[in-house]
Parts: sequence; structure tokens; C-alpha cells
Amino acid sequence: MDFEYNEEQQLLADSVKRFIEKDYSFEARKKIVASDAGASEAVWSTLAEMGLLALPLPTAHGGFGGGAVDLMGVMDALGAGLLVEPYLPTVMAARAVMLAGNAAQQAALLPAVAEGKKKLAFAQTEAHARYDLDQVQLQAESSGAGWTLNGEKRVVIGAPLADQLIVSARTAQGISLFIVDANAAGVHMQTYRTVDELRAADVQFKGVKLPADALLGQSGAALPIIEAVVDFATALICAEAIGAMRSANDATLEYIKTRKQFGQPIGAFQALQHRMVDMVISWEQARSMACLACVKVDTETNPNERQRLVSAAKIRIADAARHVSQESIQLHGGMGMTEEMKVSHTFRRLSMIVQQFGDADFHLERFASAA
Amino acid sequence: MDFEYNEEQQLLADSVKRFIEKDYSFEARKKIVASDAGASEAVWSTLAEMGLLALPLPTAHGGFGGGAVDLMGVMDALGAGLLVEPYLPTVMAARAVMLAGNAAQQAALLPAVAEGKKKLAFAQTEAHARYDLDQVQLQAESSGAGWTLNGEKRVVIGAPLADQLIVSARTAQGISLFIVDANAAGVHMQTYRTVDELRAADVQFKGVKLPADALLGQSGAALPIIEAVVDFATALICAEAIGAMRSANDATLEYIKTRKQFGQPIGAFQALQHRMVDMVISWEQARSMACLACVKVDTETNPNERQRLVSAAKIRIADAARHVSQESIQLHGGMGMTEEMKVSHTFRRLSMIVQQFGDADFHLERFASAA
Amino acid sequence: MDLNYSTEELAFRDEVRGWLNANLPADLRDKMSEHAHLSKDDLLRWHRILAKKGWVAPAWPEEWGGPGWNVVQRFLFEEECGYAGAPPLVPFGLAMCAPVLLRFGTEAQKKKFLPGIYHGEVFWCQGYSEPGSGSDLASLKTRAVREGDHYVVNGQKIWTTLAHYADWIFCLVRTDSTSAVRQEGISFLLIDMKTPGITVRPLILMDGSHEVNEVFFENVKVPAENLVFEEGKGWTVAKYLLGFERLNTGRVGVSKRELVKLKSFAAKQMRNGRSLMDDVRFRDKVSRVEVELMALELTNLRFLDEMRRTGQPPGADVSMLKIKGTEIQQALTELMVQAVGPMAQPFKAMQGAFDAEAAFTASLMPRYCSTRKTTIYAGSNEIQRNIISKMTLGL
Amino acid sequence: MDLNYSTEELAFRDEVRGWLNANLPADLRDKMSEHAHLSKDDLLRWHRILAKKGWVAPAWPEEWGGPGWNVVQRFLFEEECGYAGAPPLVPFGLAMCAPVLLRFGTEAQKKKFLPGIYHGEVFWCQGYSEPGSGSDLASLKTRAVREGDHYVVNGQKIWTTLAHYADWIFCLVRTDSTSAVRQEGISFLLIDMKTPGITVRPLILMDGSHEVNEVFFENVKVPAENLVFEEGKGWTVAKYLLGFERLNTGRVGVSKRELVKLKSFAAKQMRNGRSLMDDVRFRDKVSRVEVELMALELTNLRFLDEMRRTGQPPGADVSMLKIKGTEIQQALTELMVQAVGPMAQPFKAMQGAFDAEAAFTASLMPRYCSTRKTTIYAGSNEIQRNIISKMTLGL
Repeated sequence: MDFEYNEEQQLLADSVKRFIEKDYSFEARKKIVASDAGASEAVWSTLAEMGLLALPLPTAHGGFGGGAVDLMGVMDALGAGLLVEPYLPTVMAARAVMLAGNAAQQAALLPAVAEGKKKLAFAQTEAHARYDLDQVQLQAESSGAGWTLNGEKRVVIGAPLADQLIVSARTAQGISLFIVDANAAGVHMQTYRTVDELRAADVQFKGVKLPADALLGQSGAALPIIEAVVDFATALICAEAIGAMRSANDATLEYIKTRKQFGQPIGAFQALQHRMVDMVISWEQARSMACLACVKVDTETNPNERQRLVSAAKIRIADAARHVSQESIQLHGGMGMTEEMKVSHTFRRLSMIVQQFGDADFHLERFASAA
Repeated sequence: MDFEYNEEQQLLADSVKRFIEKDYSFEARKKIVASDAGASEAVWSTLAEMGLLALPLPTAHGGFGGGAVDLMGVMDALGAGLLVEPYLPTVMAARAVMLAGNAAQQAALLPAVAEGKKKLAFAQTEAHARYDLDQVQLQAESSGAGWTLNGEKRVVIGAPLADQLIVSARTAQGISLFIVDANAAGVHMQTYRTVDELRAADVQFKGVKLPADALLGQSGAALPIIEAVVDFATALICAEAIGAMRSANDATLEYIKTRKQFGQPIGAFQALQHRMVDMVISWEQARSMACLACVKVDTETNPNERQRLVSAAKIRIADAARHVSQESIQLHGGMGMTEEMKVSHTFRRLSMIVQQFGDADFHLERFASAA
Repeated sequence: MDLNYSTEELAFRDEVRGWLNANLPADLRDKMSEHAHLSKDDLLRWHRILAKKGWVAPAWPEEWGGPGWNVVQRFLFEEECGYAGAPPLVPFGLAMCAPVLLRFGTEAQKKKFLPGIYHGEVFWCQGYSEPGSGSDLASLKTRAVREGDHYVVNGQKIWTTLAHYADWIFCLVRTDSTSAVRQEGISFLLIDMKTPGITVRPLILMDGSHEVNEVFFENVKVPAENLVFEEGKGWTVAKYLLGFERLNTGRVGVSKRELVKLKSFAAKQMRNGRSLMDDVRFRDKVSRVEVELMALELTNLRFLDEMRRTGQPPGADVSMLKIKGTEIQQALTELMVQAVGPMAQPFKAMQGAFDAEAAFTASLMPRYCSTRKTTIYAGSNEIQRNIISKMTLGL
Repeated sequence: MDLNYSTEELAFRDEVRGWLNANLPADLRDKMSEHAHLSKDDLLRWHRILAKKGWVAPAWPEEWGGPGWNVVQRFLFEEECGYAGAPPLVPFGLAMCAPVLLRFGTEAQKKKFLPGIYHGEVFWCQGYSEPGSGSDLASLKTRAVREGDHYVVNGQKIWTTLAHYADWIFCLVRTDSTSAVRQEGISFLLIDMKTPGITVRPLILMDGSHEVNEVFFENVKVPAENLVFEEGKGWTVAKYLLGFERLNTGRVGVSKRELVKLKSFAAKQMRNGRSLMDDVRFRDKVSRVEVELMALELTNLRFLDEMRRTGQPPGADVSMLKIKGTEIQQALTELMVQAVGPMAQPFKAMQGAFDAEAAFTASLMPRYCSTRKTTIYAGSNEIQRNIISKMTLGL
């Protein structure tokens, strides 16, 4: 039993934390968000230099072979800093390539990702699928030696910044994954800023022609891969939420200690004290479940049990993120509502994490079904 | 629009309130509960004298023809006093007779009820029916001119005190209601005290022979009657809950004003103040819904809409009763846990009201289905 | 006991409903329905339509243009407007400055200001809150020093809603800083926003909206005739306004409309061919809010009935309606976000525009964000609980 | 990061589990499972079985009979006992009086009292709370006046758990009422319950149980040698005990057992041929408690890991475990009541006895009632929040 990071994990977490404090202040982030791209190439290079991009990739392709536990401290720090660069989308897409791709596909993509030369996005969500991973309507027709894609993906985070998209599609055999160049003919993006300041797009595929080697793994065999990728990402956003919630709690505690009303700090009022305590308890309980999720996506070999435990974690994180985000705004009073306070941005990211990869209701269903 | 009682309703409510304060103090009730019968004949006579037993009965049979709104103030006062006499069971059973019985049956039972000479009980619940009114397994076989009953009813409140039971049973035609003498051959009771100090019994019917005129209404036609009776009773316990919750809130407010800790009344602590306020708000919202339920069981002619609104009320009352009862104990600290404090009894009655005639989950289902 | 409106009241409601149906411009109703930004012109257009009809100032005495409605009629009117999705009537002139002038103003002040308010010619805002004052209004620091026939005002206001639209502002200012009791030495001033020395700075909220502002006063000269009531008695004025008859604090009409929208929107959200409204988990949440709203409507009517019966203003009961009403509003926006699921994330198109459906779904999360303010503003719900605790419970 | 126990720890757990399986008397396990009343004899029987095995005092030093376990082993042992449904070990002697004597007692006191505690020969209770003191312990009023070689004690204690079984009581008493600081002038006394002048009066709780008492002291003579530590330093002793290593404050093992029981009981509750565990509404409530309990177990282990790593006692973290642990215990009893539905109402058979099934269902509602105390006793959850607020958050 050991709840601490090992030495390497701790060193990395500390260095990412320092980077956020020094180079990714709320002011610096504001400039990045306001820029045309909405993400910083310089930051991306720094992430690569720190090894964050290589970390989750296989050693055979320039990576360090890290798992979710190795990424936990990183995600925590990035969550506190509200990083807007497409780190998670790239990690997700790379993980799909790692789990399903052949050696050539891995060699073509992963070393470039590790070096920070390529960004990826994972194009999975469709209009009426909600959170169900098996609801894939986008069609991939076998045409000659290759494939033709027709259909649409929604809310593909990081798509406007990506070099390649990993796209789920339905072939005659079933659900499959394809590597698609973001600028391939027939790929059309409606791009936007998300509420939590990420760049994303709805992506239309109109007769997109792909070579045979665009297929990742076996045709029709992708669902378990997608499930594994999304469980992995869910564990990571649990860790991200821990950082974001700590940031919200810290800001709120600081605020109620300094903000005076009726001649004393509002933190002297017992009703607010007890609510602040409940926020901290929510966070501690969520933190325990984030540990569980990260450990289990690394070590649990039974997919059913992995899903059950990841869902357990996401239920608790969703409830905690909702609780902490709402209370942090309420305890900040009007100030927390303003664009210029970081906590209003943390609120938005946490509100999205509540739903990302499935809200509490979705995971309650999955938790009970997997039992 | 008028949320007040009319003059007669107000006078009656006041007189019941005075009776409770004067003759049904917590100490007086304690003695009644400890007595062999667990209910007081003297109290029953007083209820009759005050006209409470006649109130909901038809004028043709010695009653005053009152509805739920006329009973609202009465139930409120009885709820505050935690009356243990089988008033509600008698009202329910009498209502079934009133809705389904022929003139002879009504004449045989209702005047005696109005005068306080008969107590009744409504035997409806069965072992595995939970709150479903259509789950009736007790068998009534047609035998000669009469009927034979075999089966069991559970948790029949007031049964040990009743002269007659109104029993739901399944005939070849469907669900039916029968008048059964409590001391008829073949009627066996396992009697007990309930958590909220009522007398009740599980009642076995072993080959109980009934004459033809024991059948209330048409054979197989009783379900709508039972539904109407239970909706009526549900509205009444909503009103009862309002009285009980007010009593719990008053006791708690008084307690936190007088109980000192750390040199000041605990009611000076803001966290407790805000929780006390939430208890009062719960009560106000519940009170509105109790009004709605009572008005609608009196006036709504569409059974579907009546059920929808009674369920809406019961959802809110169940949530409020749970909230108020739990918080009143918590704010009382250890004292609230003791048998000698009235609030511990109010807690128990409210806890049972949470579930009586269906818990919030049951009524959420019915509310949504009836929409 | 009778939970229904009288025949006369129902007839009145039908008249209002019919008139709203016929006279609420479709473009304004659509903007409200899509949670779109309302321009100053949008707000004033609706104001003037109501003014022309004679319904813009329900609480005013008839001599100044009020329709002579009783409290139930006024409540019905406000609820119907909310339920119809009419734009809000900006309250700062109609429901705040005007009642103050009617109670405390000189005849000259009434004549000067009331017609402009009535006809939507002069746009008002409210200068109460200051940085650091929050719900502790009496801690205000903006000073007004009498110099001859005018006051010189220096200081800062914050959270000043629609100050960027406003022609005039009514302010609480400190005219005597020597008083030991903080509530004394405060005065109520009317200030022309065009006066030199006034700067308005936008405060952008997290939904991206520009609604509130900071207002800076630097040696702003205000004619002494713009003082309302006596110098140093501003707190009396402010308290009068706080206790002023508020009838629809629960905003039941608006929430009813949002509930209908939520149900119809959720019914169209499909998962595996099944509507979200058939999902027990989601439906139960909707049901609980619906029940809470039914209860709130009745509670509101109960208080109204008591007000009509006793002739007394509602007092601390209003706090209860505010708490429940805002909790319901927040729950409804949150359920809407849950209903739209993964599509809640998009916010602002980077080139071109969203189509109508995407624009609507993109408005849901900002609306959820924006609605968080309802439990903070106009006396936070914590302050409302303090009020009930003190006034109703005697704690 | 490794959430699993080490091989050695697992082996230890298996050893404990195996031994409990073999040695926990079936009648005691059944009584626990049915929430039946445990007699003094029941409690002592289990105490003596553990004493014989050498496991009755895990936290004691080996010279006095402790097994020499580290914190993880002690935690595992407590959890396994809880999960197995073993009767609780009454803490007043083993976990309260003994640690105090070990830290502050004279050699004579240790020799006199520790063996009796260890072997379950002397039953102890705790005299801390007084009427009106509640969570404000330092306000205690029971006086002890030194007269020659003894103290004369007058006053009253309340909520004295199992005082009606006890041979001895350890008490906080006031030996100096002139001190300005309330915490000073308090002393820690050991009192033989057979001493003349002691009266025990039962306090019946709302589940009908007799567990707590009032204890009255009227001119009770206590030999001065029964003073622990210095006169007037009783608060130091009490504080030491409050900060004493508590490992299983969350009572995860007990709640895990209750969760298993809840699920299996609910699975058998049928409605229209469908199990209650297939009812989404009910199942989701169970799931949320289950998730909270999973989280609490991990949180508890995290704190334990930190304790082992740093060698520091857990401090205010214990408050968090107490809050969550008791909330979970209450939620489980409440769900059990909901599961049994209309059958929850029966309590006490008026003639004859309930059969086994009826006796069990009749125990659920009293248990729900009884479990309300968990958020009140041992420092109410409000006090725990105050502690976290002050100690962890610096508010």
C-alpha cells in the first residue's frame, strides 16, 4: 500500500507545477486563449521538452511507456493551470494508435507526437450518441484497396489544431478506427471555442478517400479499443479535476479569509466555514477515487471490472466537481462571476468535466450493469 | 383564491388544538401509549363529541359531509399532538363504506362511527405488494349465498382496536371490498405496537365465512374505490405531517434558543441558523402542497389528475418530513434521541409518514406516469 | 379554501394573456426564447409598447399612469409576462427610482423624472454596491461633499447593471463620515450620467455577457436639488425600497416557461431510440423541480392572499420566495445542460456563425453560468437566510 | 502508487479472517446481524476470547499484553472484526482508560488497573459529558474537593454509555473553580462505581434501548491515589486521549458488512415480480453509497499510509472520516428502511413474539432511529466541521 508518487512521478509533477506557476499564469493563459489559434506552439514545445508527450507512449517509438498513474500528477497540475493546449486529445488519439496500430502506423505517428511535432485528435462523438461509445453512424465503405468516409463527428476537442484525426467509423464488419489527415480532401470543420476555452470542431467527412493502411487494427474490432481509450482518458480527467478542484478550493479559502463584510472576514461566519469544509471533504473523497481510476486503468485486465471502477470514480468526481464548482462561485459572491477571475474559468472547466465522457447518470448505469 | 379556513373549519381546528394542548399533552399521551389497549376510550369519546368522527361522514347517516379541506386543520392539530387513537383508519374504512356501500350497509355502520361507538380499520396491505394497490392476493371465494376469505393482511393500523375491518380481497371478478367483524371466526391477529406508537396487527383470514351483504359494492369493482380512499388518506397524512413538522420545528427553534454552548445559545451559530431556516422553508413548501392535495381530493373529478397531484404533494411531504425530522434530531443533539423528549416521537411519526401510502420513489413514478 | 383565481381574476388573466399574444413582437419573444442578448433598443421597444397600453407601471398610482390594479392583478400580470417570455422591464426606473420619488420626492422631482421613466425616454441604473461592500450595503464609501448649491461626488460603484445604457443613476452616497452609526450620514442622490467625471467600465461575466459595470465618480458635480428626501436620510429611503412590495420574487412564470422548454427539449434528446424524458433518472429530476415549482407557486399565492387580507407588505417571506425561486431557476438551467449532454461544450463559432440549432445548444451552458448569479445578487441567498433567521425566527 | 496491501499484510488479514471465522461464536454473530441487544455477558465473552488469543489490546505495548502490531495491522484487525460482524470491544477500558494510564499513570495504577481491563474482569465507563455541556466539554461542573487523603465528588454526568454495567468510571472533575481559563482546574479521577453516593439512572433512547445513563455523584469519597496525573491537569489528559491514534473512525468494515446485507435484502424485496435492486431509483441510491464507501476506504488508507510514513497522528483528518463514515452508516440504515417499505412500521409484539423474519424487519426502523446518534456523539459532526475549519483550513 502506497499512495505517494514514486520519485520520478513526483519530480515530473513538480516540474509541471513549476511550469504552470511560472509560464502558464492566468494572465499568460488569457493571451493564449485570445490568440487566433487559441493554443500556444511555445507551450506545446515546452510540454514536449518536459517529456509530457513522450510519457504515455511506448518506448519502442520514442516514448517512456508511462501509464495513467505516471500521468496523474501531470494532469493534476494541468488541471490547476487550466491548460488549453490539446494535450488530452493527443494522448487519447496516440493511445488508440498504440493499442490498435501496427508497427508501421505507430512508427509513422508516435515518434512525431513524442517530439511535439504532431498533434492529434480523437474523433468519436456523434450527434445522437450521447455518451454511448457503440453509437457510430459515420460510414466507412471499402472502396478498392482503401476506404471512403461519409458522416459527421461532433465536438472533436483539438480538431482545429490537429495534424491527424483518429476517427471511429462503421464498416461492414462493425466499428473501426481510421487515421485521417486533418487537411484531407472532404474533411470540413466548423470550428469553435468551447465554454472552457478549448478549440474544437464539428467535423464533416464528405467522401474522404483513405488508403488501406489508414485502418487501425482489424475492421470491426475497434469498440474494445475505444472503450479502453475513453476509460484511460476518463481516469486522466478525474486527475485533472482533482487539480482544478484544489485550485477552486484554494482560491475560495483565500477569498473568504481576506474578503471582509460586516467588519470581519466572511470566513469567520460559521455557515461559510462548514460549507468550505464540505468542499474540502468532497475533494478528498474525489482524490481517492481518482487514484483508484488511474491505478485500475493501468492494472485491471478484466475490461468489465475496469469499467465498473472507472465509472465509480467518475460518479464521485462528477458529484464533487459539481459541488465544488458551484460552491466556489457562490462563496466568491459577484466576483466569482467575472471573466477576469480565474475561478470563473475553473468553474467552467469543472462544469464540463461533470459531463465529459459521461455524466453521473450514465456512469451510475454502467456501474450497476457491470456489477 | 383563498388559503384560509372558513369560519367553521377554523373553529373546529382551534377546538382540536385546545383539546390537544389541554387533554392530550405529551405526558397524557405517554400514559395512553403505556396502557394495555394503547389508545384511550375517553379520548375517543371526546373526538366524537367534538364531531370529528361525524365530520367526514354523509349527512344521511349522522355525518356532516365534510371533505379533506374540512379535515385539514383537524389533521394538522392531531399531527402536532401525535394522536395514537385510530382516527385515520376509522375515517378510511368509513370512507370506503360511504363510497361503495349500499344504504343498508351505510346505515349499519356509519351512524355508530359518527357517535364514536364503532372503530374501524382498513385492511389493504399485503406482504409483497409494497405500495401497489392492485396487488391483492387474499382470496374471497363465493360460497353459497356468501363468501369465504383466506389470506393475510399486513400492518393493519388500528386492527386490534377495530370492531369491523374493511378488507380488500380478490374474487373471481377481481378486487373487491368486504366488511368483516374483527372477532369473526377465522380472523387471527398478531398484534403489535408500531415504531410510532400505534396499535396494529398482521391479520390472518382462515376460512372466514361472510354473508352476502358483507360485499361492499360490486364484486371486482373495488380498485377505484380503494384508490380514492388511499388518495384521500394520503391528503390527510400530508396535513398531519404539516402539524407534526411544525411541532418539530417549534421544538427545535425553542431548543436552539435556550440551549447554551461555548457561552451562547447554539441558535447564535450561523450554520445552525441557516439550517433552521431551511427547515422552515421545507415546511412552508410542504404546507402549500398539503393544501393542494386536500383541495384536489375534494374537487378533482378526473382520477388520473387527482392521483398526479396527490403524488406531487406526497413527494414534497416525504422529502420535507425526512429533512425536518432528521435535522430536528441533529439540532437537538443527544437530547433529541431520548424517549422522554417529544421530538423523538415526532421524528418517528414523520419517518413513517415518509413511507406511508408510498415513498417518494413510488410517487415519482406515479406522478410521471399520470402526466 | 380555494386555490383557484376568481372569475374576475381569470378574466383579467385571459385579457392579459390575449393581449400579450397579440402584442409581444415575435422577434423579441424569439430572442428571449433563445437566451439571446437584448439590446437597449429591444428593452425600450417593449417598454414603450406597454407604456402605450398603460400597463408599464402597475404599481404606480393612477394619477401618474398606473392602471389601478390590486396586488393579485399585478401578480398575474407579472406572471403572465414571464410565462409569455416577454422581455423584462428594467426595474431601476419603474420599480425603484419611481416608488422612491413617489414616496420621498418633491413635486418638482416627480414632475421632472416620472414622465421620462414612464415613457421609456430616460434609462436609469442603480448605484448601490461598492467594491468590498457586497451584501453589507451600509459600508459604502462613495463621498458627496456639499459645496454651495451642489454636491461633489467621488468614489466608485460596482455591479451597476446596464450603466452603459443609462441616462441617469440613483446613488447612495456618504454625506457625513463622522457618524458613529454606519447607516447614518448616507444620502440618496440622482445623478445625470453625462456629468463630467463619470466613467463606466464594463465587467464581463463568465458567460461572455456585458451586463454589469463599474462606475467611477471623480469630482462629479451634482445639483443639490437632485437630493431625494433629507441629507443623511438615504438609509431610510433605501430601506423603504428594500421592503417595497415585491410580488413575483419567486419568478414562477419565467420558471414555468423554462420548465415547458426543458421538457420539450429533453423529449427530443434520444438515446438508443428512447427519449431522455423516458429515462427515469432524468425524468425524476425534472419531476422534483416541477413539484418544487408547483409548491412555490402556491406558497407565493398564499403570501399574496395574506398580503391582500392584511394589507401588510410581505416582509421576510419574500426572502423565502427568493431562495426557492433562484434554486429552481438554477436547477432548470442545469438540467438543460445535462439534457444536451456532450453538445453543451461549444460556445463561440470561430468563423461564420452557428446555425439556429447549434446557436441554441451553445447558449445553454452560458445560461447555466449566468444563472449562478441569481443566488448571489439582490441580497445573496445567505443574506436572505440571515434575514429569515432574524426577522421570522428571532435568532 | 499501489492501492493494495503487501503480501505480508494480506497474509495477516487472512490469518485474522480465518481466526474470526473459526472463533467468533455463531450466536454472537447472529445477534449482531439481527441488530439484537448485546448483554454485558455477550460483550465480555467476546472480550475474553480475544484476550485469550492475545488480540484484545492491539494498541498496547507488548509488556502489557499488546500484540506488537503496526498501524496497518491494527487497522486491518479492526476492519476485519467489523466486516465479520464481531461484537464491538467496549472502548472505555481498553482504548481510553488504559492509554491514559500507560501515558500518565503511576506504576501502581498501571499494575492495579491494566490487568483487569485486559482480561475483561473490570468493566469501565467514561464520565465526561454533563447536562448542558454537550460538545463544550470544558464547561463541566462536577466538583471534587480534596479532604485529607480523598476527594469528595458532587455533580452529574450524562450520556454515560453502559454505566449500568460498569465497575469503574473515569471522570473529568473540577478541582479548582477559581481558574479564569475553563480548561484549567480540571482533574482526571478513577472512581469505583460501588462507592456510596453514586446513582445510575437509565436514559432510554427512542429505539427503546437502554445504553446510556445519567450518573449522579453525592458526596462520593474517592481515594486521592485514584487521581491520574497532576491535580488540575485533567484537560491535558483528556486532550491526549482525543488526539489518540484512531484508525478506523470511518468504520468502513462495519459499513461494508451492512452494504452487503442491504443489497442481499433489497434483492429479495419484490414488486410486480421485479427485485428492488432492479429498480433504478433504489439501485442508484445504493450505488452512490457504495461509491462513497469505496472512496472512504481509500481515504482512510491514504491517511493511514501518511501516518505510517510520517509517524504523526492523523489530527483533523480523523474528523473527515468521522463525518463521512457516520453519513454512510445513516444512509445505509435509511435505505434498509426504504427497502422494507410498509413493513418497517411494526416495532414490538404485544403478545407472544415475532417470528425471525418479522423480528428482523421490526429491528430496521429502531436501528435507523438509533443510528441518528452517530452524527451527534463523540463530537457532533458540526463540531468536527469546526475542527477541520480551524485546524486544517485556518478559518
